[in-house]
Formats: sequence, C-alpha cells, structure tokens
Amino acid sequence: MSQTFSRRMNFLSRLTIFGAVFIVSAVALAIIEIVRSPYLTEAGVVRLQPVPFSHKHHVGDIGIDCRYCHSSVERSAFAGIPPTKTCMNCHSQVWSDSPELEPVRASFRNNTSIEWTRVNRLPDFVYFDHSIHLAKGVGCVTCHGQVDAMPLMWREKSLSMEWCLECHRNPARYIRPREQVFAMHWQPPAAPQDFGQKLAATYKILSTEKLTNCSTCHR
Amino acid sequence: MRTPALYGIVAEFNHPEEVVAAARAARTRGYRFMDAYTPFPVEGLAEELGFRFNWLPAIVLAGGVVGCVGGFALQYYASVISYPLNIGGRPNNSWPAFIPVTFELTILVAALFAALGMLALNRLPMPHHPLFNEPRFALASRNRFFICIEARDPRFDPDAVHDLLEGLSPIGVYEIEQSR
Amino acid sequence: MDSKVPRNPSFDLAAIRSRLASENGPRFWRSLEELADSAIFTEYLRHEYPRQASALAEAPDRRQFLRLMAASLALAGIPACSSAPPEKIVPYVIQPENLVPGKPQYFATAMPHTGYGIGLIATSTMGRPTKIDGNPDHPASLGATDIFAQASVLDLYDPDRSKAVTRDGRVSTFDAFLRALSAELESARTNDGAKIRILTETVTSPVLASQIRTVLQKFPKAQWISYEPVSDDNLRAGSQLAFGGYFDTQYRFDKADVILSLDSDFLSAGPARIRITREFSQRRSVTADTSMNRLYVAEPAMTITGAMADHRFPMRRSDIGNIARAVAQRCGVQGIAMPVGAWPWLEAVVADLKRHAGTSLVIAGPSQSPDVHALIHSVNHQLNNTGVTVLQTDPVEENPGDQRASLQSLCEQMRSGSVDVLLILGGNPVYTAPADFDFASGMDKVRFRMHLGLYDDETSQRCHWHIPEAHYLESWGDVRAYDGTASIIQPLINPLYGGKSAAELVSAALGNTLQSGYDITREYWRQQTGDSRFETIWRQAVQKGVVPDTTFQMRTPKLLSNVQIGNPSPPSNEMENVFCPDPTVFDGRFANNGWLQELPKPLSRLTWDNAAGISPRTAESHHLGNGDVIEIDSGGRKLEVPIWISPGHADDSVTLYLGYGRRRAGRVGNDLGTNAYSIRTSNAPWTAAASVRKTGKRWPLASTQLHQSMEDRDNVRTATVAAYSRDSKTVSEKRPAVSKDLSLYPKRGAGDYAWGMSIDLNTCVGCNACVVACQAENNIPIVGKSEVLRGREMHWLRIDTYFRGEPDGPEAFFQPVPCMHCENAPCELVCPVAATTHSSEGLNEMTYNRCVGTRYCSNNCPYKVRRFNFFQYSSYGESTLELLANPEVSVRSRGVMEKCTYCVQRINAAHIEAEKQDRPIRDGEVKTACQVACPANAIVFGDVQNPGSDVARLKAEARNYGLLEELNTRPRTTYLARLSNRNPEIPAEGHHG
Amino acid sequence: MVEEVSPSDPGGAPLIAANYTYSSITDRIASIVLTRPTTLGWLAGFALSCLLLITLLGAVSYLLLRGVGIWGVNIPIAWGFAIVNFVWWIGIGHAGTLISSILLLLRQQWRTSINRFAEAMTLFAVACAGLFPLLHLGRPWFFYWLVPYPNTMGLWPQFRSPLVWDVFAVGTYLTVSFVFWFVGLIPDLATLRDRATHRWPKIVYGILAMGWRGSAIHWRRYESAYLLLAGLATPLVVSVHTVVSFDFSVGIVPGWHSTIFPPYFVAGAIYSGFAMVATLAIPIRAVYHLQDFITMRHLQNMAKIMLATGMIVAYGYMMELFMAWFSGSLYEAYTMKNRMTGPYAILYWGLILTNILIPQALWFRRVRASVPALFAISLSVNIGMWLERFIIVVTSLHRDFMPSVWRMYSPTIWDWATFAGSIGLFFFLLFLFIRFLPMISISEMRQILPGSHVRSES
Repeated sequence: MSQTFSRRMNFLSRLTIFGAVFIVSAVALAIIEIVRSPYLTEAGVVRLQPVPFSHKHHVGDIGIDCRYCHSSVERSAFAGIPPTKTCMNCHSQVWSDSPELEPVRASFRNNTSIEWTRVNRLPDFVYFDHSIHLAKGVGCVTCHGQVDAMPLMWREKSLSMEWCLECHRNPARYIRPREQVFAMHWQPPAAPQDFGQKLAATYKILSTEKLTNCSTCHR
Repeated sequence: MRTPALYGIVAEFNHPEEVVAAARAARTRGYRFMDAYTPFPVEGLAEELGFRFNWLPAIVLAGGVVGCVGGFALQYYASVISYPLNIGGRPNNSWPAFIPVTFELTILVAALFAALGMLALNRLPMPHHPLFNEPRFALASRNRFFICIEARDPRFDPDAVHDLLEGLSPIGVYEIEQSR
Repeated sequence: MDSKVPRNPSFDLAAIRSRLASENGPRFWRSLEELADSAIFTEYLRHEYPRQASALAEAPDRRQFLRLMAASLALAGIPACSSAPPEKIVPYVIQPENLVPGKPQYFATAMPHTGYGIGLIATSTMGRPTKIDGNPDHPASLGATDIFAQASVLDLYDPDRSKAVTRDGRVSTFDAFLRALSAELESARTNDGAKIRILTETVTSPVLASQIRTVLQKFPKAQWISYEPVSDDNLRAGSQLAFGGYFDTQYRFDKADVILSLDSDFLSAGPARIRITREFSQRRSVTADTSMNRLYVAEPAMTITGAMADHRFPMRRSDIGNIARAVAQRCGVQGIAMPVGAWPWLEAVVADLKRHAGTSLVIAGPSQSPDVHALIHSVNHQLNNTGVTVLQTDPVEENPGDQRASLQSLCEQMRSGSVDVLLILGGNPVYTAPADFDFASGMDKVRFRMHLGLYDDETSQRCHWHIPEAHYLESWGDVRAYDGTASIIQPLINPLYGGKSAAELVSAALGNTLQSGYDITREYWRQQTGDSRFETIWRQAVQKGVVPDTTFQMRTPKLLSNVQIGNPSPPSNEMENVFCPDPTVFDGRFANNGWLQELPKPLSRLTWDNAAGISPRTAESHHLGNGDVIEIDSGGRKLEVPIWISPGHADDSVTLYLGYGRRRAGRVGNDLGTNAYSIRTSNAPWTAAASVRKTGKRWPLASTQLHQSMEDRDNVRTATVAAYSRDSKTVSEKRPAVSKDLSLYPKRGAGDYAWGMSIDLNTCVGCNACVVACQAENNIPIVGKSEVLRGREMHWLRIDTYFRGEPDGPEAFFQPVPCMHCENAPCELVCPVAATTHSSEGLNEMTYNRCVGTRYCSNNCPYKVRRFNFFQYSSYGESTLELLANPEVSVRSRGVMEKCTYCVQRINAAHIEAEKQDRPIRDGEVKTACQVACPANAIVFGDVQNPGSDVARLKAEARNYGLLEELNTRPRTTYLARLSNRNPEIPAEGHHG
Repeated sequence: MVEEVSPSDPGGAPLIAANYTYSSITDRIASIVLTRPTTLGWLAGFALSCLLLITLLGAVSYLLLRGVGIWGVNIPIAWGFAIVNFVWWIGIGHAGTLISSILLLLRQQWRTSINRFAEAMTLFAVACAGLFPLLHLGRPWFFYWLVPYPNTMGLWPQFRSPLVWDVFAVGTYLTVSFVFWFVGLIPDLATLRDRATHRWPKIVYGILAMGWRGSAIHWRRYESAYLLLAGLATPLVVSVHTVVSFDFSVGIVPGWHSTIFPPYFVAGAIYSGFAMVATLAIPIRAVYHLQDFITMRHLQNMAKIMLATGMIVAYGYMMELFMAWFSGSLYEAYTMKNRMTGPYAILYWGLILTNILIPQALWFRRVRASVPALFAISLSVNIGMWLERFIIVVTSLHRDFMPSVWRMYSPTIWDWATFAGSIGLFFFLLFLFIRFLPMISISEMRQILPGSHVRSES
C-alpha cells in the first residue's frame, strides 16, 4: 500500500483533536464578551430624536433641574416624558422661530404628540421604580451617566440583570445623600464604602437577600 | 554512514510467538529502537520491546480529581457565593444534592483524559507513517506479525539487521524507505 | 355605506393600507388617530370596517384617551424579546391635572344590574379602567363585589361590542337616526303618541325615568313597558296580595338567628345579594360575642345558598308552596287550606322559628307564586320579624307593575298593528321574551323599530335602527341601590365605540339642548337638590359614590285581613322542569364575556355550557349519565339539552339554566349551550310540567372538577358547633398539627415580613367573586371549552367543591385554593433553572421570564395550583383586549408556568410607599385582589409574624389548619375549619339535614 | 495453513464456530462493510426508517410552531409520552456500555461478538432519549439555561433539581459511551483502511483510524486505556439510571417518592437493554449469516441475564406494593389501589403480563434454546418496560393528593407520531452503522482464537 496521507496530515489531525480544547474555549470567551459589548447592549449608542434635544445645553449650560421635565420621577415608577406644553413654556419666547423646534410647535399647534425614541429601555418583564431608587439615595448619574455632557442622549449602562445586581448586592457602593441625587458632579468623600454603609443604615436600605429576591424586579 | 532515506527494516511473521521470539532476539543483540506490529495485542510483546512504565492510570486519576473538585466547586460557587437563593427552605450549600453532578463530572473528565491520554502517549493521530510505504504492511491489520528495527538505532547496520531477521525464518524481510 | 360622505378623487386604498401595515402595537392607535383626521381615511374605513367607522368621528378628548393608551402601553407588561426594535414613547401634549404618569387613579362609580346599582371603585391606569372593586360607602356593596361587577370591565373592552349606528344593518350616523326619529315623532303628535312604545329593562335611574316621563308628558297616550326575563313579578304580586300595594322587602340577615329559605338563593340573587352575603357570613363566624345562625333551605336544585344550609331539603319547586302553607298554618296564619304531605322535619323547623321569634327570618325566592310571598309576609308578621329582620320600603323601581302582563299586551298591540314606533332601550326581548308571546314576529309589524344595546344582538337584528349603547364605564348617569340609595355613574373613559346612554338618546330624541350624559345628569340633580347646595352635594356624590340622603324611608304597611290564598297543589311526582338564571352568564346578557363563560359554575364546576341539572336517582331511573342529551317536552315545546347529574337535586325535576343558545352574542358567546327561553312560556315562567326522553346523543361537558368526593381525606375539615364549643380541638383531631421545629434543614433567617393568608371555610359561600377578581388583577387568560376539556384552565384561584353523604341529599363544601406559598416548597426544589424561588418574605415566587417550562414544579405541587401556558393563550395585539391588561403584571407567553403570587405587585407597591415614607407596612395595607372582592370577608391576608395582625390572630384559632400539612410543606395559606349548626331535633338522614 | 486450529471450548456452546482463522474472520466481517453489495433488505429497512424519521421531523416542527399543547399533557398530568419515552430509551441505552464494560471487567469473552453493536445501539438509544427532555420543554429554545455558563443575567442552574442532574448524567453517559465505542473501533478502522480498495473509503477510514499501526507499545497503552474506560463506564451506567430514577423518587408524588427506585430502575434498564439487544441481534445474525459469531451461547447468556434482572424488577414491584401497605400512607395506598383497579388497570396488568409473567418461560432450557421464543419474549419485555414507565409517570400523577384535581390523560396523534418518529431515528442510525462500520469487533474476535495467546515462558 502507498501513503494515503501526506506528512502534513499528522500535524493537522493532531491540531483538530488536541487544539479543539483551546478553540472551543476561545469561542466561548468571545461570545461572553460579545453579549456584553455595546453592540448588543446599545450602551453608548446615540439615539436620533425628532427634535435634536441637547441635555448638555439644558442641564449642563442652563442648569435646568431634572424634575422640571421628568416631573413624576419622585412619585412614580415612570420618570415621565415632558408634555409639549413644558417645552413651550420657554420656547414660546426663546428660539420661538428656530427651524429645529418646528416639530415642537407643530405638536402644540395640532395637538399631536411628539414621538421620542426610547433611550433607556428595560425588558417589559422588569418592573423598575424610579421613585424608590431616588428615595434610597441612588443618583440619576449613577445609571444615566453625565447627561449634562450628552449633546444627544445615549444609554450609559448596559442595563443588564448582571449590572442591576451589582448595586442590589452592594448598594453602599453606589448610593449618595438624598439631597445629592440630582447632582451631576457629586463626589463621594474618602472611604466611600464606610460612608455608603452609614447612608444605607440611615436610609434603611433593605437586606441584600431582599434586594436580590426575584420578585423585587420580576412579577 | 547509512543513507538517511532508510527508516528501518521489517520482518513479517505468521505467528505471535515468532514475533515475540524475534523481539527477544533483537533485544539480546542490543537493539533498542524497534517496534512490533500485530493485528491484536500480544501478551508480553511490549515488555520484550522495552516498554517500561505505563503513565495512563496516573493521568486518569488526575482527570478524576480535576472533575470531582471542579464539579463540586462549580456548584458551591453557583449556589452559595454567586447567587444564593432560598430554594424550598433548603440550605444554600445543599451538598447532598450536589453529589450526583460531582460524580458525573468526575467520570466525564477521567474518561476524556483516558482516551486523549492514550492517543497523546501513542503520538496519535499519525495518518502518515513510513511503514505505510510498504504494501505488505497492510497485513499487519489482518493476520501477519511484523517487527521493525529502526534506522535511528545507534547500533543499526543494515546488513547485520538483515542477517538477524533472515535468521528468524520470516515470511519476508523488507527495507522501509523514509518518505520525503 | 353612507352615500352622504363625499367621494374623494385622490382616494388611495393601497397607500393607506401600507401606512396601516407599517404600524404595530401601541403605535396602531396613534396612527389611526393621525389618519382619522383625513377624510380619505374615514372613507377608507367605511370601505374596510363599516362598524369601526364611527369610532373615529370623535371629540378631541377622545384623542387624549388614545394618546394615554399609547403611553401606557409603552409601560404595559407585555413580554417581548429584549432586543426589540427602537420603541416609541409618546407623551401628552398637555398633561391632565393630577395625573402622575404610571400611577393608578381611583374613581367611585356604580354598576347597574337588572336596574339596581352596585357601588364601585374603579381603578384607572393611564386612562384605562383596568379593575373594578366594591365601594365601602355603598349599601349594596360594602366594599365587596360579585362576579358580574368584576367581569363587567371585560365587557367594556369587548371587541365584539357594536361599534356603529346601523340602519337595516348598514352603517349610518346618529344624526341620521335622530332625523328619522323626529320625523316619526312629528307625525305622532297628532294622536298624542298613541302608537309610541318605549321598552326598557327594569329602571331605577331617576334621570332616565324623568327623561322618559317627559316623553310621556309630550305624548300622553304613549306607553312605557319594563321587562326583565328574570323578573320580580311574583314578589310584587305577593306584596299586592298581602299589603294591597307595591312594596320592596329588605332583610337584615345580621339580625337573624334562624333562617328558613323557601327556594330563595339570597346569596347570589337579588339586588342586595352582596350585602346579604356579608351580613349572613358575619353570623356564620363563631366568636365569643356572636352566636352562629342556623339556615334551613328547601329548594329544587342545589344553589350556593343551599350549600351553606345546616339543613337542606331538596324538593320539587311546585311542592314548596305546600311547605309555605304548612309553615304558615303552624305559625297561626288563618284561613289556609292545609296541604297533604308529611315532612318529618317540619315541626322541628317551625319550633325553631318560633323559639327565635323576632330574630328569625323566612324568605321565598322570586320563582315562588304570589301566594307563597303573601304567606311569607304573614308568617314573618306572626313571628314578629317584620320591622326587625324583615323591612318594607316603597318600590325602588321607577315603573313597578306586572312586567310579564305589560309585555304581553305590548305584543298583542304590535300584532294588531296599533304600534308604530318601538324604542327598545337596552335588553334583548327577541331572545328573552316568553316563547308564547312570539315577540319577534309581533315586532316585525312595527313601522319604526329602534334598539339601543351594547351588542348588535338578536333584537337589533330585527330592528330598523341599532344604536350602540355606552357601557356604564363610558357614560354619565345614575342608579339606585336596593334600598333606594342613589349613586352617580361616573365614566372612566370616553366611549370606545361612540356609544350613547339611554338618557342621552331620549334627551336627544326630545330635541333637548342638553346632549351629553354629564349635563343631563347634573341638570336633573341640580333640580332635585336646589342650586345652593348642589355643587357640594355633587362633589360629595361623585367622590363617595353615594348621593347623600337618598335612601328610602322604612314603611310599615298593614297586612290585609282577607288575604285570598289559592289551594295547595295536590301531591304529584310527575316530571317538572324549572328555570333558573345561569349562575355565570345570568339571563344571557353576559354570554359574550369570556371570563364568566370560563368561570366554573358553583357546585357543578361546569364551564361554557348550560347542562340541565337532574338528581342522581332520576338519572338512574332514566338511565342517564353526565353529558347524555335528553329531549324535554313541555306543553309541546321541545328542547334538547345535555344533563349533569347534580347531587342534592330534587327527584322528578329538571333544572334548565337560562342565558345560553345565543345566536348573535358575539364571537365568544355564539352557539354555546341550549336556549331554555325557547320552551319558557308566560304562564309557566319558572316551573312547568314536562316529559323527558333520552335521545341517545351525547354532548361533551367541560367541568373543571371531575371528582367531588373527598376520598376519606380531610381537605376540608368540619365539625358541628356543638362539638366544637365542647372541644375546640375537635376539627384537628384527625391529624395532630405538625411541629414547626420538625426539620432536617437549618432555620433560614426571617425577613422583615412573613406574608400569609387565612381562608375561613365557614364563611366562604363559594360565590366565585374572588376567582374573577384574580383573573382581572393578574391578566389571566381564558382558554376556551376544548382546552378546559383537556384540563388546561388557567385560574390561579379555584374553588374546590366537595360533596359528602347521600348523593340525593349531600352536604357541600367550598374550598378556595390559591397557591399555599409553602415554606418548604416542593416545587422550588425541582426547578432546574431557579425560575421558582422563595423570597425572604415567604413568597413562593414565579419568575416567568426565567421559566423554560419543564412542568416539573406542577408535578411536585401537592395542591396542583400551578397553571401552564400550553399554547399562546394571552392575546397579543388582540385589539382592545390589550388595553385591559394590568400593567403591573407580566402577560405570560407560551410555554411558561404561572400561579398565584399573593398579588406581589400590590405587596411591592405597598413596600415602595412605606419605604418612601420611612415606616413599616401597616396591617391591612396590602390586600389581595381576592380578599378585596370577597363579600363574606372569608379571605384575610397579612404579616403572620406580626402577632397583632388579623391574619396572625385567625391562624391562632383552634379551627386553623394547613392543607396536607402532614407533608411538612408548611403552607402559608391556611384554612379555618367549616362548622355546621345542626338542629338536634332533626334526625340526620344519611348526612343531609 | 499452519494456523488452522479449531478453537477449544471452555464453557458450554462455543463462542465462535470452528475453522476460523485470523484472515477468515477479518475478511468475513470486513466484507459486510467493504465488498458485499447493499442488500435489498437493507434498502427496504432503511427506507422505512427514513419514512419514520420524516414523521419525526414533521411532528417536531409542528410542536415548535404551536407548543407542547399539541400533546395530551395537562394539569395534573404535566408529563406524558415525552418522559415515558425518554426513560424507556435511556433504559434501552444501558445494555451496550454494560455489556462492554462490566463483562470486560469480568473477563467474559462471550461479550466480544455482541459488544460492538450493543454499544452502537446504546449511542443511538441515548440520542433518541436525549430528544425528549428537550422537546417537552415549554420553551425549548432556552434549553441551554440548564447548562452552567457565565451569563449576563448572573444566574446559574438550580443544582438541587434532578433535571440538572439528568443533563449531566445523560451528557456524560453519551460522551463516555461514544469515546468507549470509538476507542474500540480504532483497530478495526485501521483494518478497513488497509483492506479498502477504493480511494474514498481509504481516506475516510484512514482519517478515522488516526494512523493506527498496531504497534505493540500502542496496543499496551490501548488495552489499559480500554480497561480504565470500562472501569469508569461501569459505575457510570449504574449512576445514569439511578439519576433518572431520581426524577421521580425525589418528587413527593405518591407512587414516585420511594427509595426502591434507583436499584429497580437500574435493573429494569439492564433488563430492557438486553431485551433490545436480543431483539436486534436475532434478526441481524439471520440476515447477515453471523450465526458463527453470535452463537446460541450468546443468546442463552442474554436470556439468563434477562431472567435475573427481570426477577429484580418483579421484586421492585412487590416492594412498591408492600411499602404502600406498610408505610400506612393513605396516598401511597390509594395510588397502588388505583393502579390495580383504576381506569388504567388494564395497562398495569398488561405490564405484569409482558414484563413479569411471560419472561418466566426463560426458566426452561428448551425456551432459552429456541430463537423464535427468545425473540418473542424480548419483544414482550420491550413493550412491558414501556408500559412500566407509562404506569409510573401517568397513574401516579393523574390521581395524587387532591381529589379535586384528578384527571385523565390521553395521548394525541402527535404523541404517537413523535414516539414512532424516535424509533425511526433509532433504526435510521442503526442501519447506517450496520452498513458502514464493522458490527463485530474484528480485532477482539481474532483474540478468541486459540494460538492468539502466547504462553509466556519466563
């Protein structure tokens, strides 16, 4: 009999068998990274809006308080999207003829809503409540990022369950004094962990066990 | 100096006993780099050819330990450290419930180590081998018994090897080309 | 199609279609909204969906409503895959006052049912009414509800409701109708409207009544007829006989120690049923200060009232009159011909009644003859109950009278051609009128026929005009409760399909300037109260749901001395068939309500059908089994109906349930069951002699409980009051309570709260209100008859019904079974993906989005309270029904397990509020949907580790026991044993009274 | 030739007919794969199994389209055919590895001619079994949530659940059985490589043979590896059906919750496994004239094992009855009563007949000696074991603790289609195996020949 296979086959065949181990684990790692990448989580991806509204300008430059537009954030699960009326309060005088704002004026004229594109969106089986998070000292910035530096809005965090759990397992690391929740540039004092622990105690933040119950977020 | 093209010289036999005898003979002549090829395992032949220590059992044991420890660690981490949950009022570390998976993983890893270990020690897979150059060698997987004294043996001398093998009344003696 | 709509040359169907196609889910509504403004689109709609056309010709505030929906749907709990296409979020243009987006609002309103009002608190989430609960300030509700009130919100969103004014079946407009009507009325002026007839259901609404009276003033010769298929004619006639006038009778069950019910299902029938249940069940609970009442019931087919009886006497309906006579005679009522017949228990019962003279109560059902009612009045008088447990008031009804007779004359007039204009305001007479009237053919002789109704039903089909009626949650109005208390009906939403209320229609017909129900109602009450006090009263009325000082005064009519009572019927045991309203679809008006169709009927647990009830012995003698179809021949009128063998049913009697066999109810209700009206005649509306023949056909019947014997297990633990008061351990002796420390596992740390529930089997009357409430609160889908037959109904809370004793006179027990929330939950242990886990507060959590659907948990649940979505049961994008969804609860998808969560959404809401206010959750702050609905207060929920809580107190009672607690599952839901209060003087035959 | 020695006959009937030599064995078995033209019978059988396979595909597609609702399952009988078939197939999948490993450890030479296709059968049976737990999920597309991997939800499987144990047990079993089977194949693949005359077979078998040369040293390691695998596989076989039995015995359902389950499930598995081997071996040896290799001795030994394991199973049934009475548990007692007198009584008695009574015939030498009788009996056992699983799954669930939820179970056309389809898949694979791989281990057969053993003189 003559050789069926060339010498190269020896190397190849060994690679296929013993290399498999490494190849498989490499692929697995890749997947794990991809699902956490902005490509899938849409974190950091700018959303186009019918009106090029700039948080940077309104929050950063002018310094309007979050609650002026997101009025129900302290009372309801839903932070609230400002009705056209809110925009018109100022823009009936300011920039009242700028072409960018035409959709707003149109909306007010024809009594038809502006359709904003949702930026921070949780799956429908997740029940998130803004009001309680504020009450417990979770700042806007913690989840939404420095909106005062965002000319157009993007999602700051992955909003994955993993990410939620980080804080629910150790709130002390993320909370701040209640009066600072709307602050854009608050910095924790030295030894943030102890500081947080004290706050958590004063704000009676529930046990990690309770905070990681499934029904805390899913019903 | 001999031609580098030569891989070794093989003799073909009819009976297992003969090839065992041949191995013994070659060994007494001081040949070390040689191997025998048979259609089924022949008792004692490997030892005659100078097979000493069998690492496989050790490898399998190692696999078993890895699987066992790894298996339990995985479950302990998942249910006690990573996300402890109250499941039907059972303790987080319900070790009795972790036994089945631990056991299965022990077996699994050990078995994989056994199979892969065997291949690795045997330098398999090796679909290409000089011996395959010799047509008669096909019978090694049927009913004939071969012994091969390899050229890399320091005491290798084609004529001497020929004499030795011819002397064992084989069916034939063939020179195996080193394939380029 | 209406020719008056201008044809638009640039009419491009394809373009619009594509525009529509591109819209989905929430957007769809908005897109309709945008498109609606263009004439093109209206045109297009008339082409495509004639019935929806009018839904768009609407006021701006309707736009707001649509926008509300869009916004709220963005929040609604409809699981989608996480990486959905970019979602639109649609805010208001101008946000309404005091509306916090995402927060529910509550409004007081009232639901009219057979004319009488039940006060309600309706929950509105982002502009959509999603849940109905009782109004504590309302006398007929006291905060509780019944199945009809709970399910009425589904009717509101029913996509099958009529959506457009139609003329001869073709889409028209309300204005067109008004023009046509005014023309008729003009011509009618000449003869004072002698040929005008207005047909309504029973009316207690002062506004509507005043409207109609104005019509009658304008047209003196016109007539107003009221007709209810399940009518109180006999009660009215009875009071005529006894008092010589119409009086309503009220009962005070909380004051009654001994109750004798003659064929009266007072727990589930009558305008005061919810209040009565509350009062009755108060007297079932045995505490230190209250003694337990005793209930005797004589009835043909077992009702939930009969099931609660301490002594129940099954007997043919036609024999009950004789019991009344015998009782009356023994109570000293004069001038009664004594019936023949021996009732071994009679003397004991009468003695018991006499012993408790003044605190006893005798009541007869509307299906009993006027004679019986007259007798009962005298009996209660003789027993000095009148004024204590039995009270009279003026009739609450605005148009009292013999409804059947007046309908009969109407039919004759119609047939004789002396009716030109027939305005039918609600009701469905073509379907419900007695068969011998042949209402339909008579009606066909009328020149101008109009029907106002929620549905385009059997009646509207035969009318020239059909006007969609506004649901009570869509329109302003008012209604009186059983005791005369008036409530303002407050809408929570603008008419979905452009419906009109009866008052609005009449007002428009009169050409009044006031068109909207709001103005009409306010105007009427302004006149009543006077301008000065009006605004305060109005605000109060709208906030509390009750118009102050409108309750009727008690009256003390004198019994006539010469009451003429007919002779007793000779004892016979020929076959008779009796008619009852269906327990869930009532007289047929709820036929298209899926929740009520799939709601297991009490005792039989049947769904989607009206099988005829028949006693085991009779079934045996006719060789009948469940599902065998019989032919009933009643005076030549024949009906084929499947039978259901009902333990405790009277022999030689067949019970037919009204309300089925609808032909134009809607997609849900069409062609279910058989139409009992077809053999119901005016001279025998409740009881008729009949012959029964086995046809040999069979019909599949979908019951949710195939096995009603307890198999000598003690799921329901029972004792007699006597035994219990002797030794309170008597209920738990069978199994010693399991010690709490008996466990292999180390104790887990307790959470801040330990939620638990206690269900009192002694007060639960099995009315099903909790089941529907649960369905409404938790977005529980219906699955249809075929799936129920397969054993796949989805109710999270079921009412197990067991019979014990002789099949012809058994005891019946109700046991509501929600999830037990076991501390050592077997279900959690076997879930491979941790989709069901235990919360630190003791909830057995079910995380739908993690469930892969192995169904192992259900197998391992000894209570079998888990439900599985074998198919995609919940409607996605199924039109308006989506608006009904409670946004606080996930809508479950195909292939996931679900079950009772103790209304975790309510617990979490309470948690958040309490945390924000930095205080613990108060006892009673969290109430589960079933608890709120329960008229008997049988369900109590709370923190069991707080010794002060109600639930902890109840669990401390000796009657407390856990279901299957010997399995050491440690159920958090526990039961209080059922007690019965037997009369020792009555020999116990088998187990029954 | 010199090597023509008739094999000696250690115990009873011979393991291989006389007058076989290394060469003749090799050629005989190899020829089935290499030279012998595809028989009509094979084609017919293969076509039939393809037909069934298509049925399976159809049933599965519709299942994924509509949901498990198309099956007869309901509440309370949430597990139906799917789990019955799963356990049945897994049971069948036990003979192969068991024959190979345990009999190898016990140095039972007679395993040699049946172990190869017994192992193959194991693989295919386990493959069929593996289908069902996947398909019966409400949301099959999330099956991977049962496997531990670091995910963005930060969640893990719930390791206390027997279903997770199943995933690991069945997964391990499939892998190890495959490895064991393939390692056993390597020398024969080499034989086929060397004997193949056409190019493609040469290449394919060549790749699979991994360049096996039959080196004495390789043989040495090969044997110890094979022995170690056998040693590992033996406890594995036992553990797998033990774990499967945990699916039931860990549950609290009366009729499931019993410590007797593991042993009697394992016995049952071996029982059904051997029954299936016999069911397949008998026709195959007839069709391919392998009577010389698969001799009466083999069949009789299998018969004896079936008898023995059958008795253990029978004991299991008796213990269930006894415990039902002895435990004094109301529910256990009722479940047993219900099995024997309830609506499914006919199936229970059918089970007793096919699984216990009929196999008793094996006590008689004459029956063991009659091939048709053996075939009939092993068929009856296959049926019986399926009935057993049906009884365990359905009758326990349909009437458990709460009389109010008692219901009946009736399979739909889709249940049957899926079941038949899985049988199709099994035979589809089996036919391919018979056609393309040596169904009897050539290298091991060579060793049975006398003269293959070198008397080692020290």
